[in-house]
Amino acid sequence: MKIKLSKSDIDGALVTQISKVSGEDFKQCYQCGNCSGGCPVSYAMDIPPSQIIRFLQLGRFELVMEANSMWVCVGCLQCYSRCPKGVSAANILEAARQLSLRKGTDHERIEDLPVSFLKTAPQQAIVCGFRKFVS
Amino acid sequence: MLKIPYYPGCTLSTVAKEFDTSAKDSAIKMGFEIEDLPQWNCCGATFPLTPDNIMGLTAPAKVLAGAEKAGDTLTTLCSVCYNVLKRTNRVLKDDKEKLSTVNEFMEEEYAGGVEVTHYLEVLRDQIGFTKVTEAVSRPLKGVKTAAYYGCMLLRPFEDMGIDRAEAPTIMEDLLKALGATPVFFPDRVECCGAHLAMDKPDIVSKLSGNVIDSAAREGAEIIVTSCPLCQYNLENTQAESGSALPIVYFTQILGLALGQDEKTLGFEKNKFSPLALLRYKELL
Amino acid sequence: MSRIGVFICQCGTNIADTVDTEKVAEEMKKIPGVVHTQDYKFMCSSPGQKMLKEAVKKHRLDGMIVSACSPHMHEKTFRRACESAGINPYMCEIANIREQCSWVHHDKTKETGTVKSLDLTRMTIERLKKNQPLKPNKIPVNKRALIIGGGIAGIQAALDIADGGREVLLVEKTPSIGGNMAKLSETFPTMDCSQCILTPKMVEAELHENITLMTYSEVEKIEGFIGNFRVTIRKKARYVNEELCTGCGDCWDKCPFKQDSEFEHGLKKRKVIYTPFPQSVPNIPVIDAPNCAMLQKGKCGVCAKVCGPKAVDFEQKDIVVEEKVGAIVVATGYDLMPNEHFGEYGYGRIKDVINGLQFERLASSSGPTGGKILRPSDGKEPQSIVFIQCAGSRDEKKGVSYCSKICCMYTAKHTMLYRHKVHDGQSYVFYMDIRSGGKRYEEFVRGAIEKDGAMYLRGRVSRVYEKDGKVIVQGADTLSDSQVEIEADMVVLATALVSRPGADTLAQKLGIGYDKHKFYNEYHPKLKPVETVTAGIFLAGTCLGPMDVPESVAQGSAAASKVLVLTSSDEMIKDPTTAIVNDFTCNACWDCVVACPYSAIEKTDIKDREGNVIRRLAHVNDGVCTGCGTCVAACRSKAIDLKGYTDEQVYAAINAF
Amino acid sequence: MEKALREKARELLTTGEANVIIGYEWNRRKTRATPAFITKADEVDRLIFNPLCVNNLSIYLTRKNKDILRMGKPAIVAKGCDIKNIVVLISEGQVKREDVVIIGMSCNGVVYKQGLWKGELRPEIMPVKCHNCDVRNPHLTDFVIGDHIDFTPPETPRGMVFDKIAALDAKTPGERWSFWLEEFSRCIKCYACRQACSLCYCERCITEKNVPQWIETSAHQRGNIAWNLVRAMHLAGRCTFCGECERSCPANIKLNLVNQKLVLTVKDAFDFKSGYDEKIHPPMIVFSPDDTENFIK
Amino acid sequence: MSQENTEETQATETTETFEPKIMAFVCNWCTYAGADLAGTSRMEYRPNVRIIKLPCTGRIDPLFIIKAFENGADGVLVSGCHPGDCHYTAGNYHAKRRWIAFRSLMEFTGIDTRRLQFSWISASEALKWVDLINNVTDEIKALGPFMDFKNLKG
Repeated sequence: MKIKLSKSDIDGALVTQISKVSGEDFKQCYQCGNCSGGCPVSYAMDIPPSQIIRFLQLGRFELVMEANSMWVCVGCLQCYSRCPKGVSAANILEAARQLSLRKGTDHERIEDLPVSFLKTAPQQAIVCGFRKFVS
Repeated sequence: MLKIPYYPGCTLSTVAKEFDTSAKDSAIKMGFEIEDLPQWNCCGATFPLTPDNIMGLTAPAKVLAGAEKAGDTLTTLCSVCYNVLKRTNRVLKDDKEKLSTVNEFMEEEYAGGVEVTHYLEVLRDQIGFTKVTEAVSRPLKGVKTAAYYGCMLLRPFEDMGIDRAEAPTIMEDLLKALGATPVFFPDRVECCGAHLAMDKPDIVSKLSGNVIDSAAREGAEIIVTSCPLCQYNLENTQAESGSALPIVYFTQILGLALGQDEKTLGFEKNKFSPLALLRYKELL
Repeated sequence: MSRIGVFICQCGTNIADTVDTEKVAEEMKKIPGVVHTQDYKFMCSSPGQKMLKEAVKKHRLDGMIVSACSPHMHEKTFRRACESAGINPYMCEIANIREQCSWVHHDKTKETGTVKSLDLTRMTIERLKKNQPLKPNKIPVNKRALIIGGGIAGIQAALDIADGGREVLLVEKTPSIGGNMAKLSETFPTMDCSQCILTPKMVEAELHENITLMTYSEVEKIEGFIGNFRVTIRKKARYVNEELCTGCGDCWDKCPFKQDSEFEHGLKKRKVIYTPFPQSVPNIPVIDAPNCAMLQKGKCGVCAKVCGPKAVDFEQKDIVVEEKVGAIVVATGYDLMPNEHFGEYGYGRIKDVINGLQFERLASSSGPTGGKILRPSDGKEPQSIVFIQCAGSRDEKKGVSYCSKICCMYTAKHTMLYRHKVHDGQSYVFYMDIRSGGKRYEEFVRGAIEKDGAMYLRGRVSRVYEKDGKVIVQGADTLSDSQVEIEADMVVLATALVSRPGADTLAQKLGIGYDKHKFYNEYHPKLKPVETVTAGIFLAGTCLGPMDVPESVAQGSAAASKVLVLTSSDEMIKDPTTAIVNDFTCNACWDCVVACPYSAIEKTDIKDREGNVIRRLAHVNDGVCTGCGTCVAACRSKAIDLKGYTDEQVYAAINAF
Repeated sequence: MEKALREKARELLTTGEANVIIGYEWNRRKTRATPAFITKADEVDRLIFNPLCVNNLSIYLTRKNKDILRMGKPAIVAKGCDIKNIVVLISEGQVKREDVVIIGMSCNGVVYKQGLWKGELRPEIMPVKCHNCDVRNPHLTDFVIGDHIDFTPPETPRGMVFDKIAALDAKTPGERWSFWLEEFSRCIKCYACRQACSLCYCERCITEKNVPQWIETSAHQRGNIAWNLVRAMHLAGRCTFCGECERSCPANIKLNLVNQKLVLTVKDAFDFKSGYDEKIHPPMIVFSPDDTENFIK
Repeated sequence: MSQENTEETQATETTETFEPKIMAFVCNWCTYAGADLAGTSRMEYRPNVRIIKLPCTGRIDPLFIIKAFENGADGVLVSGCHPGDCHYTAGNYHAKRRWIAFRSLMEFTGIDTRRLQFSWISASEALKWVDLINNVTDEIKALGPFMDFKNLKG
């Protein structure tokens, strides 16, 4: 992959927006990779958490939005809990999710879910899932 | 008798009713009472991680406003409710601007006067584990019990503050108080997969599988938890993998140790009941 | 009436561009008391200074103003010129019309700059009219030096000062000098054996005729000031008579009780009567009193029975001595961050997770395993070791924000030592950045990777846990964007270097500053790296912050040279800017005594001939006073004033405004 | 009470524990209490104590009254409020505790002005300090004369001075300035405030220092403002709010307001109340790194 | 004409051309050096301030400030090392206490506290110094001459 860098990318409006929504300052991250190392689901992500932040540092908003990472993140906060700089990758992925959902496109549809799940799962799973996946 | 306002939450009123009843009954045995808020709503089941999402705070704020009428503390059992309520409370207390915005969305006003605690904290800090031990009539001697904390009870540490994020002991201390043998296992603070059960069951199987393996490897005979979703995920994963560790709420075995009739503890709802094990150990 | 000369510097065009210096000169001539004014291109040049001196003679000046650059630049220059022209240097004042005028007001019409220069110069002239000639204070200097801390920095400082012909008192808290360096196996980048290079220095310090060693001793109190410190030292009871003991070792051979060895960081036991390590200096044991059966319960006493020279003395008590010294070098060193900071790394819970100094002991031929790398849990040789750098360092959330500086290098060294001792072992290093600035340091790290096969992984470790007798390390390699899991036999944490516990209390006793990490503050980070704000107290080594052995040695020598400069003459010249009490109006309310940050003001009694106290007064000790003036503002009756910044001078300046 | 006082005085003089009793006696017309200095045991019956005993006698312990100091070791009749000043004097090294005998008087309050006395102590004629007094049972004494008094002062001090301070605080700076300008313009530089204050004990007052002359001595507005501001500043953290300065001011300048304002400031900022503990340094010559303010940029 | 009126007319008359006189009492080690740095860095700021250098903020007596106002200062600035940075270890802490009391007194007396400003400026904070001088000058310029003191009869 080749990235052409320019100031307009680094300070791009979309990157600024995701920083604002998440409340996280990407510059804080020094890319130690602790979040990716400890993330229980990073193996299933297209882009692991630390690299998500790296791409945002580089202004590559679109790469972040295309990746499945935000839908895989389970919000367990292990990344934030162990981050030596106090950056929360979970917040950033939540922000990405929000930006995607606020466009009005849902990630899940209730009719696609197995009935057995809806019948037996604790309500909190369903409520939580829908808040994460549906606009 | 000491009465503590209590927020059950949706799941504990339905799917995880046994968590609720066993806790209430145990409380009475230990000399206090947890009392349902007269009116409550769902907490939202997830704390909004993005600070600009104020709407996500209104549901828990409404709960807190209701709780403020009942007293200055509110206790919960479900880890998720605890996490959502405690973090929301912290945000509203620290950020007066947000508080007034949220108040504008609600009929009632929340002034920021409630302390959110977990039932475990009530036992440790208000009742005291020595008192709990005194109330035990059926010590769970020799039962190797693994406490699975999961995520929401502990993280983020600076907001939750219930125990050390990486090396908690509150549940193990309770287990010791009940006479059981606590089993420390490496994955006790790792994630079970949570709501991914909805659309990515393979991830949940893997994560929950890791947790169960890790506990089994250290010799656990029972796993206790304080989260209905953890319980659900672990139990389902077990059913798939064919192992058979009972996965129960900590209040269920608390009730057992306090001498409650095992029939009232809701073990019949568990896919893998601990009763056989306990009978085998001649504790029942 | 004063005869003042006013000299306005053009500073090339630096001032003249925006200030009409000629006009300033002209206007100033109108002020009463000013007898001569002149502007010139470069007042600080030799012709400029020559001009000053000639003007002094020609116009019989008794004071001078130089309107030029900041007094921080050339006040000394001009005052010296004044002195050589025969007037008191303190009758020279600088009006700052460059840094605070011409350089900050870029008005090319020169109006702004000229108006301001006129004001500044006038204010300074009026101030000067109230100046008094001042004489520098002379303070006697005691030529002995005290060194606190017997690590490599302290030893180096002691040897250099002693070689310079001054007496040195070296106080060390533990039973032996040597410090942390004595624990190291080899040193980077040359791989010489640490003890081989340190032990001779320790012995030299012990034998040097100018050095008095006080081990197992602590500084309790420091009074006095530069050149004249009084230090109270507690010499803790060793329970062994240092004169009689021959260091034969019979006592510790026979002592039946064991404790974890501090020197070996818990990897080995020591006896209750012990020397910290075999090469201890002095080679005299101490009894660990809280754990001694004889001292606690009166039962045992084996050591005393077997001691040939009868040196064991259970009756020994702490001795408190007062020593007089002229200079102090603080070299108290560092500690490693305690293990409770590392919950996710299992440090303190998992036996095979150790810190860097513990690894040094394992690798040391005099260590608990005789130099074999064996893991603490079962004594097996680890086939794989994971080294985790930045454990606690650069972690502002749970650890410390700074870089501990030496870990990159010693970890590379560890991987080499490991490969040299376990030939088919594999080492892994988790790092964030490799910081190998220094002579031959980068080549050294490359050697660890290229020759000795250390696998370097760029990323932090998220957690460490035990599984089936292995230590599982779960981290990331950000270069390949992968999660990494390693089943290791042992984990070594390069834990952060932190200040000594109690570093702050000692700093308060000494009156020196420290940062939020409790590392001591140098006077100036660039230009006065081993001095402190308290004159006569110097710093060396890791009490300032993390540094490696060569730096500590260099600082020890630097501090020593400062001490030698200070003690090179019998008297020290001190700035006369000190407070002075008016005996007639002093109320003896002692507000100044309380307010003084330096305890420079004493209560004195005025007695009549019979010795009855007729009055009490505050009195300023010129040797201690630094001239901050806090006392002056605190004095309600204005009975105390600050020479060089008197009320009259300030008043005159305000009035000229 | 007076009887007990006279007995104690007699005892002190006879045993030689004190050489002079500093107390109160009637004036000739028996309308006012004035300071009395009794050196002979047979004169102790002159001593009185009643609500007219307003004067803060601690002033006679200072260097300002050298003739009194020469009389020998004093025993001073002191109300709780007077003792506060003695406490400050001790903490500032002006008096040694062992050099003075303190006869503490239980006190139910005094009159604000002696002229108001009609033979009965009513709340209306008492000064604000008495209504808020927490030392009716004197705190630093050798002997206490009088019965224990049960009185709890209001939790937050109340009274005209406090109301007036609050009212001034609520005004604009311009209004406050006009107010003070009016007040201080009346000052005639008689220095009665300074003379009445036992904490104004300087060997040479700042206003008498003329090299340099920081404070203009003429009684014009500029000199008056400087004098009154500086005096207030010199009392910051020391003033015990005894009220003697205002009481003695012939121009009726509201000195209590400005002094009490600083008492409140010091209480808020440094949590210090002066006059209670002679072992603690006054707050303006010490500091805490945690001192907080909101105006330093 | 009442006093307020005089003040108003004078203020409006002179705002256009009015250049306030500002006196700054600063410590030698931090703020003075910070002001020097502003010069070395060739920054530009309003020319209205006149500095009086003292060794330490601990030396600064409220008398100085009163005297400065008496001498026609329209504003007074007091500045020194940040807490913890004092060259004399604690002078600035003493100063801070003094200022807390003195400022309260000045405020109570009705002196516009915008005319008496306190700040911590280190030797490296040239920019802060520049901003401070500019802001204070502009603020005082807008306030007009300090007639409270200038009108005092004396």
